[in-house]
Amino acid sequence: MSVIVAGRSLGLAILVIVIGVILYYLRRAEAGRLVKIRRLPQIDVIDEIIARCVEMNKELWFLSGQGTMTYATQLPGILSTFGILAYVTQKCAEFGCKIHHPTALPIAYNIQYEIMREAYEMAGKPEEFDPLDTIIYVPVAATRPYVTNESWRRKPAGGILTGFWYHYTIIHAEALQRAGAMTLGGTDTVHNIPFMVAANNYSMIGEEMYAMSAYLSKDPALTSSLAGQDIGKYIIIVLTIIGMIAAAAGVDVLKWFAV
Amino acid sequence: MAVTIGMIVASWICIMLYTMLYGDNFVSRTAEHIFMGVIAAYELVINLEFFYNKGVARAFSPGGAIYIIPVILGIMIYARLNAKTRWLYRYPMAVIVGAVFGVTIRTTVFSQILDQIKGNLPPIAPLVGVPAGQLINNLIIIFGSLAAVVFFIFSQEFKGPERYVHRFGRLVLLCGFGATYGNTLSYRYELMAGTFISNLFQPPEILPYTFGFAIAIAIILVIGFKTGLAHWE
Amino acid sequence: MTERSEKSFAEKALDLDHRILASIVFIILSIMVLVPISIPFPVSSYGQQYYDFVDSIPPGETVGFMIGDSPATRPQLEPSSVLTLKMLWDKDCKVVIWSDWAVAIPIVDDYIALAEKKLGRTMEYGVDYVNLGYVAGEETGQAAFLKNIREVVAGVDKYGKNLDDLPIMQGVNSGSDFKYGFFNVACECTEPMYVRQWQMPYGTKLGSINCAMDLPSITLYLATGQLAGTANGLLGSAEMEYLTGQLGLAFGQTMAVSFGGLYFTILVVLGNIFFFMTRGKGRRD
Amino acid sequence: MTIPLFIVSVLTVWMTVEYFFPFLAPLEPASHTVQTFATILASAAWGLGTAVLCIAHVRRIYTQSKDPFWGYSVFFLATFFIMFLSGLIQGTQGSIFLWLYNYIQAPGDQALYSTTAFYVTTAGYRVFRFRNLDATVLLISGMFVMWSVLPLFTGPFPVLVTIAKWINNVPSVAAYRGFVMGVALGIIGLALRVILHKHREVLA
Repeated sequence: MSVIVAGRSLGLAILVIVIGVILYYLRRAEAGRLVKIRRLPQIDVIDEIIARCVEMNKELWFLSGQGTMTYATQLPGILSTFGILAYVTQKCAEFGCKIHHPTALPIAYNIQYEIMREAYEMAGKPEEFDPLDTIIYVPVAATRPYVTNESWRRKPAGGILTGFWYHYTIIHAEALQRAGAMTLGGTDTVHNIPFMVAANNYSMIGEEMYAMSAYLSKDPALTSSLAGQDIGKYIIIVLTIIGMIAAAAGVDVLKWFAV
Repeated sequence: MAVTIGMIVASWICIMLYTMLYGDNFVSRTAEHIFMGVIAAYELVINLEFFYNKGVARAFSPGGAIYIIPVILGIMIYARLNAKTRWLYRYPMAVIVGAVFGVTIRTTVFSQILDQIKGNLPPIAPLVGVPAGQLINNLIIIFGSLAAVVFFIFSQEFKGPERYVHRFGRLVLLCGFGATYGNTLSYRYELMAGTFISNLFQPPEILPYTFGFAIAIAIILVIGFKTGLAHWE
Repeated sequence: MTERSEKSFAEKALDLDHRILASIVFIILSIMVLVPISIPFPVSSYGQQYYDFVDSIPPGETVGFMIGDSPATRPQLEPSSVLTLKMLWDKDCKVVIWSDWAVAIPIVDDYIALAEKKLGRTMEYGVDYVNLGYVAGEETGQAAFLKNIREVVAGVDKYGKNLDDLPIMQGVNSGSDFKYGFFNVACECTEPMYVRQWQMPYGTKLGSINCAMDLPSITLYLATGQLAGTANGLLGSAEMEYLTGQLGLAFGQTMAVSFGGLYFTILVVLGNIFFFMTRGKGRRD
Repeated sequence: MTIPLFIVSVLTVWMTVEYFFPFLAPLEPASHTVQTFATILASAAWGLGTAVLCIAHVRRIYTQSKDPFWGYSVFFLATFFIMFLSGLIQGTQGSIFLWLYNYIQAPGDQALYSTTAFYVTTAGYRVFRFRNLDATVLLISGMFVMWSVLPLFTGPFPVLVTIAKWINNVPSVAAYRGFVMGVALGIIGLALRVILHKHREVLA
């Protein structure tokens, strides 16, 4: 009996390498040397949207999508909104821009509430946090009418849509666009990415949203896991190129995967 | 008889929901809340039935004593509704989350990483001994997928020539998402045509009721808007 | 946008009320549904591949069939699912059915009844097919189910019958006992989940019945052979109807959808023309 | 908090590792039992979201002044309890339960989701612009693929099927292959962060 099940060694190796690298970066980050994450151009977009709201003296809307936190597949998207929400709220508080966040996430509501309250405290303006308006919980059945009506009435100048999105993407993005808002949209649900790209002024595709969250929150765990995943991506690239060359030279590369 | 009434009700629910397209109004909101109430209860009942049959009933049958554990944990989930007992909710969630990540990552690394690398290699994407057209396609697949991977590398600045790889990656991704976009568009129209076929216009004997109700709703809405009892947007 | 007393034609056109646009969709689709016409069209490679896959299953095989349909997607997925069941039963294949989604449960019974109607005979429960009902828990649930069916469903089917009493379930207890499998997923994007929990560990050949919008996210699995075929939404259903010679529900819908698509194309073109006309005059921000 | 996080870590590591090492096979029945537990728990967890939703609606009715739309919550709760009680009393094969499913839930589901077709249409006129190269690539490839699945276009122009087949089988496979590999690595990273207790909000 072999030690590792046949055909599964390479997978185990990739898992071990990626996890090892993440752990290494994490240890380094905890010692104070944070991995550098590329500054995404969309960060300037967030600042631009906030500046636009301040200039026009209108609100910024933050929409965090749908989903439940009890599903693992929906977790990454929902978790990545937290870092972005914290940054956006703090910036808004600093520049004196009003932010409005109707959330449809039942379990995440408490977390998002705390994040926004803390962000206002960090900006030194806890009194501006309005527990009845800065963030409100809108039950699923009421989300669509709420967003379409209220955005038309309150005419926000900016909108940021992140998280896990279903078919509401197009309805909400269009509602904000029609209200005259400049929007940044990002999601990791594949069939709604195109609508985010087509209907919003600026967009984040899939993992860009996670990276944004990591960059903005400066969280050591998030940044080091991103860096570790990048090593995984380099492994993929190198494996593919080596495999291509070897196969062209007549080697049976499929044998490598059967170890 | 119950079936015919049902079909009429079904077409009416559709019409009430469709009024949302002509401005938000009390009719569509009522229908939406009725629908949400039914679907929430439906999913709850089905899941509770599963919980009862596979958990509770089994726990009290001979040899199933061990299933008392998920039953107790399952009830503990509802401790979250009270702030004081919220900590109890973490134990069942820990089992759910732990099991999900456990069963996911062990096979993800094969089906979503290694098998995809295999897809970039012969015999699936050969580069030697194939016609020129296929060679170009395979090269696009291989280098396109690698460029898409490069696009999602975040710990590296793209300043030099590699920024063209990055840009190419984004274009490949957008071309791929364009395919999703096109398919999703047709899917949306498919949903509508399906609704029309199965609810509004079939069978023909309900058509008078459907159109009659549509006209009635239109009149109600117009009166509502004219008298100021309701308003567009 | 600045307020102006006089607006150019393009600006006026762009301000067109959305209710008019929506009404036109409604009218076009209603007419096309009420007065269907049909045009011959080429069968796509996916439709042919799926048909060949179902056709290649040897007679008498035990096949797993996950039905996770929803009422919304039912009109497009029903024809391919029912025709697949019919093709399987034509060959005396045994079908083990379950659902991963709560809303699919009443639909499963309808599918079986429709397939029996198309077939012209009643299939025997417990011999030709079995319905194991709803399996909760998404990915964990499916992984556990495919590893040990009896433990997850408590040894009974949907109606409370003991699985060991049913001939079809003799010797069937895990994903590896199905050489061929099908899953019908209603746009929940769970195809990769079945690839990694069913195809990858047990080597089952899988056919996917999915909505059109999921096609691009599964073509890569088709390319690597992780999926053996896909019935792609309404078009897949229409192609199945065409290939099996059982024209019906799907064929009528495709033309209505076509005119919806034509209208959409015209709108996008017009919208962009007007947009660039206004932008050329520098009137928009 | 520490004990539940510890449970998560142990379960994740255990289920991952047992897949690779044959000598852990004796533990497999136990791990499968835990997975079965998780399946049963997932069905119980479904009720939590529903409970939160119902509480939110009850609260809306209770604090009428703050929300002008509280009246609709009455409809929500009324139909919720009718459906819930019919399911409890008659079972899931009961006539009232199935009637409500067939003639309220199913058409509602279909109508509600199909309204997106209208929204997409109006968005096509008002928001889908060839703003920049990115949007142009997306819209053009999208248009070709859409035409290719509609017989009205493919009947007269069979070449569309060929073009769309190329888009679906070449650039789209490349894009999704890159995307999927990245996402898979992301899941591994997320699982590791959860194992290391860096994502306490998972259990919050």
